[in-house]
Amino acid sequence: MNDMNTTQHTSQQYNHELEEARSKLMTMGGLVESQVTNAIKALLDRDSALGEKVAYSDHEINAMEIMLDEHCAEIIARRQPAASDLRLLITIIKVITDLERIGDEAEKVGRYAVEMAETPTYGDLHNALRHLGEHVKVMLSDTLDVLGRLDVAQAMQVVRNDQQVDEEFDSITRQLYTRMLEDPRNIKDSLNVTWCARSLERVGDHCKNICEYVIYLVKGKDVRHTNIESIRETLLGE
Amino acid sequence: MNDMNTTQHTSQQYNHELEEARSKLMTMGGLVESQVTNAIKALLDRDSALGEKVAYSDHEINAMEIMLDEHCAEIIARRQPAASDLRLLITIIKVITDLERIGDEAEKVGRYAVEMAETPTYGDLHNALRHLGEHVKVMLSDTLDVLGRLDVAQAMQVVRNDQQVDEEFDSITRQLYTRMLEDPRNIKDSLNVTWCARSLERVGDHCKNICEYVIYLVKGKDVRHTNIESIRETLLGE
Amino acid sequence: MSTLGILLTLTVLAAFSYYIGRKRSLALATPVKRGGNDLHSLPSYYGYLVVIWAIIPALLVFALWSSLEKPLLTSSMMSHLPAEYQSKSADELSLTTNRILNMAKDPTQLATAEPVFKAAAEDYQQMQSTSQTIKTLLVLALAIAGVFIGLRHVKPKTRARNQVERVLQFIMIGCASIAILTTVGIVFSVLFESYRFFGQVPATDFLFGTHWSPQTALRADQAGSSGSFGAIPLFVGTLLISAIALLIAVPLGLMSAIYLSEYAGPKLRAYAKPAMEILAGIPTVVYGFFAALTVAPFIRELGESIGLSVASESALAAGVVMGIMIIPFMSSLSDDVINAVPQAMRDGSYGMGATKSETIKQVILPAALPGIVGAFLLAASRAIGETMIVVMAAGLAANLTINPLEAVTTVTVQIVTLLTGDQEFDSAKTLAAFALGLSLFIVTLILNVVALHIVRKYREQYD
Amino acid sequence: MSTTTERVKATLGKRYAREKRFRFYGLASIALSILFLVILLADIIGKGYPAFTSTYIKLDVQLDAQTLGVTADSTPEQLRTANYNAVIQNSLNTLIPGVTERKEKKALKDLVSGDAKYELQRMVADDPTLIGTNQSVWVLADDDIDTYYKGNIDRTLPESDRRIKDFQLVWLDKLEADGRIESQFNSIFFTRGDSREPEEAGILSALIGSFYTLLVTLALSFPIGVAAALYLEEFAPKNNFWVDLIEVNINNLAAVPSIVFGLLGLAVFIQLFGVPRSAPLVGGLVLTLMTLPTIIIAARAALRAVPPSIREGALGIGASKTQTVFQNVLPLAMPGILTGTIIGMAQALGETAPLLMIGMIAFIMDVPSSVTSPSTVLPVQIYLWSDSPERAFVERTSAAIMVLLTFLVSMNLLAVILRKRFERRW
Amino acid sequence: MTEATIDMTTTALPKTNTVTSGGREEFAHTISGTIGKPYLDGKDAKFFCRGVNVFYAGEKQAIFDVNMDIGKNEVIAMIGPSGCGKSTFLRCLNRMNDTIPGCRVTGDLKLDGEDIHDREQDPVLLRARVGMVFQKPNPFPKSIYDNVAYGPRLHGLAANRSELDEIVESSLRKAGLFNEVKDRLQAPGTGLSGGQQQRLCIARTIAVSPEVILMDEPTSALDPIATATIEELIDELRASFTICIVTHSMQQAARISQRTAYFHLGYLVELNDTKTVFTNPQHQLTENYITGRFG
Amino acid sequence: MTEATIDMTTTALPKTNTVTSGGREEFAHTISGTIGKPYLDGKDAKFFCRGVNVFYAGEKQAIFDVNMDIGKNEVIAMIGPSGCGKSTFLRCLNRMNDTIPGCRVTGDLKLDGEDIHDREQDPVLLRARVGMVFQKPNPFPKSIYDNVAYGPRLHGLAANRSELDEIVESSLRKAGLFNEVKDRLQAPGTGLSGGQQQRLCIARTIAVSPEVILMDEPTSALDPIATATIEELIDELRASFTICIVTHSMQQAARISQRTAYFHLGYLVELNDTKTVFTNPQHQLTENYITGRFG
Repeated sequence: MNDMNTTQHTSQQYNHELEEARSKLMTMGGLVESQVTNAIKALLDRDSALGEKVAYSDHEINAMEIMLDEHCAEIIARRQPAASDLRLLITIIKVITDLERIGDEAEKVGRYAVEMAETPTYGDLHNALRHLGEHVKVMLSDTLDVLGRLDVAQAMQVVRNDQQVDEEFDSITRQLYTRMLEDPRNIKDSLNVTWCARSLERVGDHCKNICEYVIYLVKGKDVRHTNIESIRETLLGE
Repeated sequence: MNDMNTTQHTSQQYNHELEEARSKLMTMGGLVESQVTNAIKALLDRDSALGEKVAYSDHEINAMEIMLDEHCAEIIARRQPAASDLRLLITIIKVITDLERIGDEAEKVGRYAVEMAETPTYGDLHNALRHLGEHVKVMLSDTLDVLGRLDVAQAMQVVRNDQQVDEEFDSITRQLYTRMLEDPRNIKDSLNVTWCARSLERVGDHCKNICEYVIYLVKGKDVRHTNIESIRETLLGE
Repeated sequence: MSTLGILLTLTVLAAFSYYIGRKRSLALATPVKRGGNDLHSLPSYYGYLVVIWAIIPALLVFALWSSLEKPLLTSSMMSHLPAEYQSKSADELSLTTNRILNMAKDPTQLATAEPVFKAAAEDYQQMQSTSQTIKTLLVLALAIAGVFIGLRHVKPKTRARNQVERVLQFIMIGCASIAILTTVGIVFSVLFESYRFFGQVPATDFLFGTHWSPQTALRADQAGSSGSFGAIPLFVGTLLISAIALLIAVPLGLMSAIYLSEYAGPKLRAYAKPAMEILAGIPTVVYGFFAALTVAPFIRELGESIGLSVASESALAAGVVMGIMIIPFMSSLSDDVINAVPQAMRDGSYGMGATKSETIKQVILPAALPGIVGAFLLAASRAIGETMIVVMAAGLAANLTINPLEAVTTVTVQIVTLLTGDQEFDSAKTLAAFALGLSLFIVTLILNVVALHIVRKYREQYD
Repeated sequence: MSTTTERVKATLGKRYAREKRFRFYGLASIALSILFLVILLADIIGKGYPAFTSTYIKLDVQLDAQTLGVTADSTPEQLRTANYNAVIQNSLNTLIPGVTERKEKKALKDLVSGDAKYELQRMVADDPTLIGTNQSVWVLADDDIDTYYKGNIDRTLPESDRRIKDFQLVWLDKLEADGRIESQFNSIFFTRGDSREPEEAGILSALIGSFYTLLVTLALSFPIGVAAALYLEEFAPKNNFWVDLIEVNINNLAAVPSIVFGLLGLAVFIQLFGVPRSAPLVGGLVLTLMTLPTIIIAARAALRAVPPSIREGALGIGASKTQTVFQNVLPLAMPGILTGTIIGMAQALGETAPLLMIGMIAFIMDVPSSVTSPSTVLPVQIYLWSDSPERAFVERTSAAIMVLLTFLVSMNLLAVILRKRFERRW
Repeated sequence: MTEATIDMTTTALPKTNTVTSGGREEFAHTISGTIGKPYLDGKDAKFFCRGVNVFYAGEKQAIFDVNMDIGKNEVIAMIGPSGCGKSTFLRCLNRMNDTIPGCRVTGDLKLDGEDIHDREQDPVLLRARVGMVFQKPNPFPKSIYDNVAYGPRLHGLAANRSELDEIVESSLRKAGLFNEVKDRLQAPGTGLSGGQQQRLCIARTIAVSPEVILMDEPTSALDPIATATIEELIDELRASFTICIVTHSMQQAARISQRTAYFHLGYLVELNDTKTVFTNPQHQLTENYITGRFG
Repeated sequence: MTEATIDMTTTALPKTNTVTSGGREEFAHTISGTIGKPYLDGKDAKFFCRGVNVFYAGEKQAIFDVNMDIGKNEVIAMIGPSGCGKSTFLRCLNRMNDTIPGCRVTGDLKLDGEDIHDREQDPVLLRARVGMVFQKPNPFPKSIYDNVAYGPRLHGLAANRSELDEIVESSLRKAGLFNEVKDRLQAPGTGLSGGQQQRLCIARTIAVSPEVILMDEPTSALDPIATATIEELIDELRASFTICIVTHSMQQAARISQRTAYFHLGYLVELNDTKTVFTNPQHQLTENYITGRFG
């Protein structure tokens, strides 16, 4: 976290306010990460208690989102930030939306985990889900790293990873489809698993978004909705 | 659109810039609305051409998002807005993210529409889908109204409507589940329909988010993650 | 034509040349868009340009001619006098010259004059009228030629404004230089005569002698040999009177200034300030009268009533009145200086809870100190150079004393005494006045330069 | 908090006492200064106001042709030289009969001023037909009589200590009883030149002399002063040796004792250039040099008070330096310059010492006719009179001072009004 | 409050914005009492102002019925257009208005419960307790040391030289100037840069240990860098002093204050948490001023 | 550019931020040439400045090797800390530096291809083409009408009274002042409010139909409301004039200019689109200044 101390303003108060915004962001990120981890754990371990805990913890993240939003708005109103400070605040405003949505997805997964706690087995799906979950967890943790260190190279890596998550998700849906066809009794479970996978995939999407914002923050260039190659070109080919 | 002319700054240029941001926002909203409408139409009419068009038009919305983001950042950097102006800009920054995601959902629906164009019939689902689609379309159009007129009462209405959309979505999933159980051959279609319904439901969620932002803009109070009753209380019970 | 006539004609010519110069420029101009034209300068500048051509050379010649006319004509006239007159001493020669010149001016004298002088005077009259005619013709011709030359310069491309402005600037430089000329004049006149004085009386005697009695030099045929010109008593007398004056003026003036600028309400200020100004505007001769006829007798009587013997022209009387005279001077200088201290500084001090007198004593006065010192020095210079009060109220006898109740004399008194009445320009007595003038000038010069330097440095600090 | 408050409170009493004392010193200084002014003015006015009246004696004169030795047909030259003295003598003899002693006879004749015969002369010259008639004429009394009637000779003093002897007092009492003595406005004071006789002395020639002198001074010093100030303040290069020299010179000249200027005038104007002595021209030249620094300094201050933003504004529009200065700066500075000029002129009007040096100290009876005719000026006149022992001259000196002060005060008032009227705060 | 709230609701909504277009005077009638949080619970109030009116010579009223509390250890900023009376009000708080002839103050103005404008109240004592820093840095023409020592000497706050040294050093330290000037305490204070001069003036004020420091546009004569330093200093001083600052720049008010008072035509229109004033002002006049809608 | 870019990349990344903490002087060595877009294609350049150096008396150099183009109809703002040379550079553009004794300008400075500092170039003519508005409103103490008519009269721009009337009216209109003063054109210009005075000065400048208007901190003496009006006016004037403005307030630069030049210690560090300067400055020094990191 100390890595994030970029502020050398004449105004210590300003430094402090920006620092606070960033540290709150990291706290929120940590909270979101633990929610996601717990949700995945609950899902894979069929731990309905954990799932319930996840589902009931979402409000903390929501509260943090509102608080951070207000904090950023206040800084903008009081400090008239420009250049990198402004980009930082706008990025935070954007990032927290995504973090909150990741929290929402975790909550959903948590709910499904409760619902599916009774399901005896997912068969192959368990592995696939675990794989996807691991992947998403790594991605999320990388994303938080990116946020903490504002590391553009890593951010690009995360953006790239999102494609893999998408592919894994596709493969899971195909497996699920097959599974449903095999035995209609599986349909309900499979649907639930699908939703979970979908949520995890969306977590990956959000991570990608966050990394794109970080690239904007550091580079001052908006790289959203651009493919990875042109991003690299943009950043290196100047 | 003329309703939105709230700016009476000494600086005409500032007025103009804010006005431009708002009008671009409305343009983007209009674009998103037509994408959603077209996507639903393509889905219901099995119009693969239209579906494809929707899928390929998403980049316009993406481009607008980036442009608006930059525009707002520029205004903040150059004008140091405060109070309602600042809330407006932050709201726009938030809203466009949601609009863009609505666009994404429309794109997805468009893709599914192409895929499902060959499906002979959805049976009852057609109605249910149409119903959901109508509902979402109305909700979106109301949301754009809310954006245009900054009408808090209507915004609360939209927030309330989101619950209905959620319920409808639940009912559709139940129907689909039944349908899949009935005939495993329907599974693929049903899954697709599920995804579409899911997307539409998410459009509703985004609309709700947008309306919450508008309430924040007008009232200066953040009402996210609060239930509708407490919102009403907050706004009226002062 | 008389001098006045020439000047009037030139004025008329100037008006005329302005008119045609301006007109001509407009005639030559080519209009361009928006009411403008291709003239380099505004038309009036072309008018002024022609005026300059017409007037300046003519005026220069006129001035030169007029200043040289008299000496040249006189020497020419004198050279025509018979040799016997020319061989006389310089003094007598100049006397003769004056007589002849007076005759030339006054027909009644001319009628009764001796033939030799009459001839000379008539000769002079003749030459003078010829000279006048030539001068008139030359000046007018030059002026008219100037008009034509000026008109030839009227072209759209001529930088009329720049040229006119350059001429103006030269005129202004000339005017400013008069200050230097004045100083040079003072220094030269005083130095030159003093040099002659020190040729007769050694400088050391003058500067360190303690006995002053220039009257002895009046005795005929003894030019400058035996008079005593020891100026020390004068210097001491001057210092004594000045010291008394400053002792009165400085505290009163300074405190008045402080009270007026810091304490007095607008009402008191509205009355007290003009009163002070009146005190400052009263001519020194009035103070002298007051000192001689009112204060001196009063002091003497006062002294007598308490058993002191006071001279009727005591240093005290002159000093006191001079002090009164300097009060407003000191007070207005101090007032300026105190007002130059920024209000912000007062606010700062009040804002910390200082009382008014604390603010004045600890902030304003220290801040204004250099200015006040400068004011003091200027007041001293003024006291030393003051003439009329001491001429009228102080004595003539050069006593070497520092008793304020006795009569002393001052440098200025002696200058006036030596230079009024009958004078001979070569006598040591007359020249001594210039030597005294020189010392006075040097002392006041030093005081002034130092004071002005201090004041200027002080002003710069708050500008 | 409490420590500060208490410690401050502890010092307050002493501090306020000091404050009061200080304030008192200031007020006392002002009071004293003003007291001096009041005493001075009261003294002058007290001494001077009687001079505005003169004592007149009414004589019944017989303008008989025989005594006068002229007739109504005589030439003006003859009328001028007629024996008016005898007429007056006769008339006095009639009034106070029985004066035989030589000394008393002379005293009787001296009851009236020497001006009396000129009074008759003027009457007759105006109207020759008066010859042969009896006229009742108010003639000027002698200055001693005048002084007596103004109460400045104490009857109670021993006879030897006063200028009017007992027998004269008897005459005067008689004349007064006859209503033949009266105090009238002293118009002579304003219409005549200097005179050895106090009762005939006036200030007109000095006034006119002052007027010419000031005229010369103004005509020279104003344009030169303004031009010099403009150059120094607006055009002169900064940090230039010559300009600095000029500046030092001007500031120094302002403080050089005036008498030194007199020396300059004497040595340079009179001896070197041969300008006529005692003339307003040379006086004006000397005073010009004296007032120039005052005017230049005032003009520079006025110019400096015009904010630089005005110059920048004009320059920024494309006015040349000269245009800027003459069109924008000078008009704004003009009230200040005029104020300075008036004050300079007032100084010049009151200046005495340098004029003594250039011989304007002469005894001038005639009103000067031009700037080159010999003349004196008012302050010098005051100086001259103040040296005269007669009580009547003291009176007249004070009166002349009052006239001079009136002029000075009006000029200063004009300056003040000008300053107030056009004062501009930037 | 209800009235004000309604006003806010209607005008903040764009629909009714035809109303807002008329310029600021249109809202003048809506100034009835101060919106926001003008009062503290009372226990923490340093200054207690009720119904304060200020008149200048000729009965021109400059301040109308101002009510506010000023808390301990807070920075309260006063903003508003030129001539709104913010400076006049500030100068009431330590009776600097006394130095303006013809200026009259009415109403209840209390410092720690003592009436400020009471006859018994000594302005010298008051000003020792309520220090003031001015627009233009105005160090005395003395050494840096003597500048700071001026107040303590004046009020006899130091018993001996070493105590005085201590006061001077600690004041300079608090003003963040000690390190910059410690080697030249005997150099004249006027030789410092503008920003340093202003900090010297603050040090000078602190040296008397006042309870409150009033600042009248303390940075308007300084460049942005010096301004930032002073703002930073103000933030640090808040720990020990109550600070009231009048500023031209609303951004500055936003940056440094906890509460912001908006004055308009002599009225205190709104006094609220700075955050609220700048993100969500309660009165339309405040909103207009903050957002640059001046009519 | 390459070097600069590398610099930006490394310093903008927080990882390397130990480098940024040292204060601004540390970057002075990185000023080598101007970053951003100092040059226009040339066709639209009104001013063409290459290698401009300014020395004050005593060879103190105030401006070092400044290169920039100033385009037609653009508002270019110059910002930077006090003493950075921005005003000095501005005053080169119409040779107002001539009025400072000992000031010497070298390098290539062209207005429409004509050398500004050429001996042949008449500064009077130049200043008619390049008008200037100053920090303190400085209307002449004449009537409003005469203030505006001053320039046209000076340069003989009006053939007769009605033409002059027309110029005066249109200038006042352009300066947005006509409606406020049309009933009192003969009233003295000094009687207007500060903001009106400054607009009068602008009208006066416009009346000569200059091609360029230089403004030296035109609002630093005005309150926020008057400032906003002037800023609005500047924006309108852009249609007809090239405007170079020096400003103390970077926010103002941000609001009104198309391009912004950042000066530092006499160097032109960065000249870029205003948007870029304020959202994504290219040089670390600019970034530090813009974001309030002054070292």
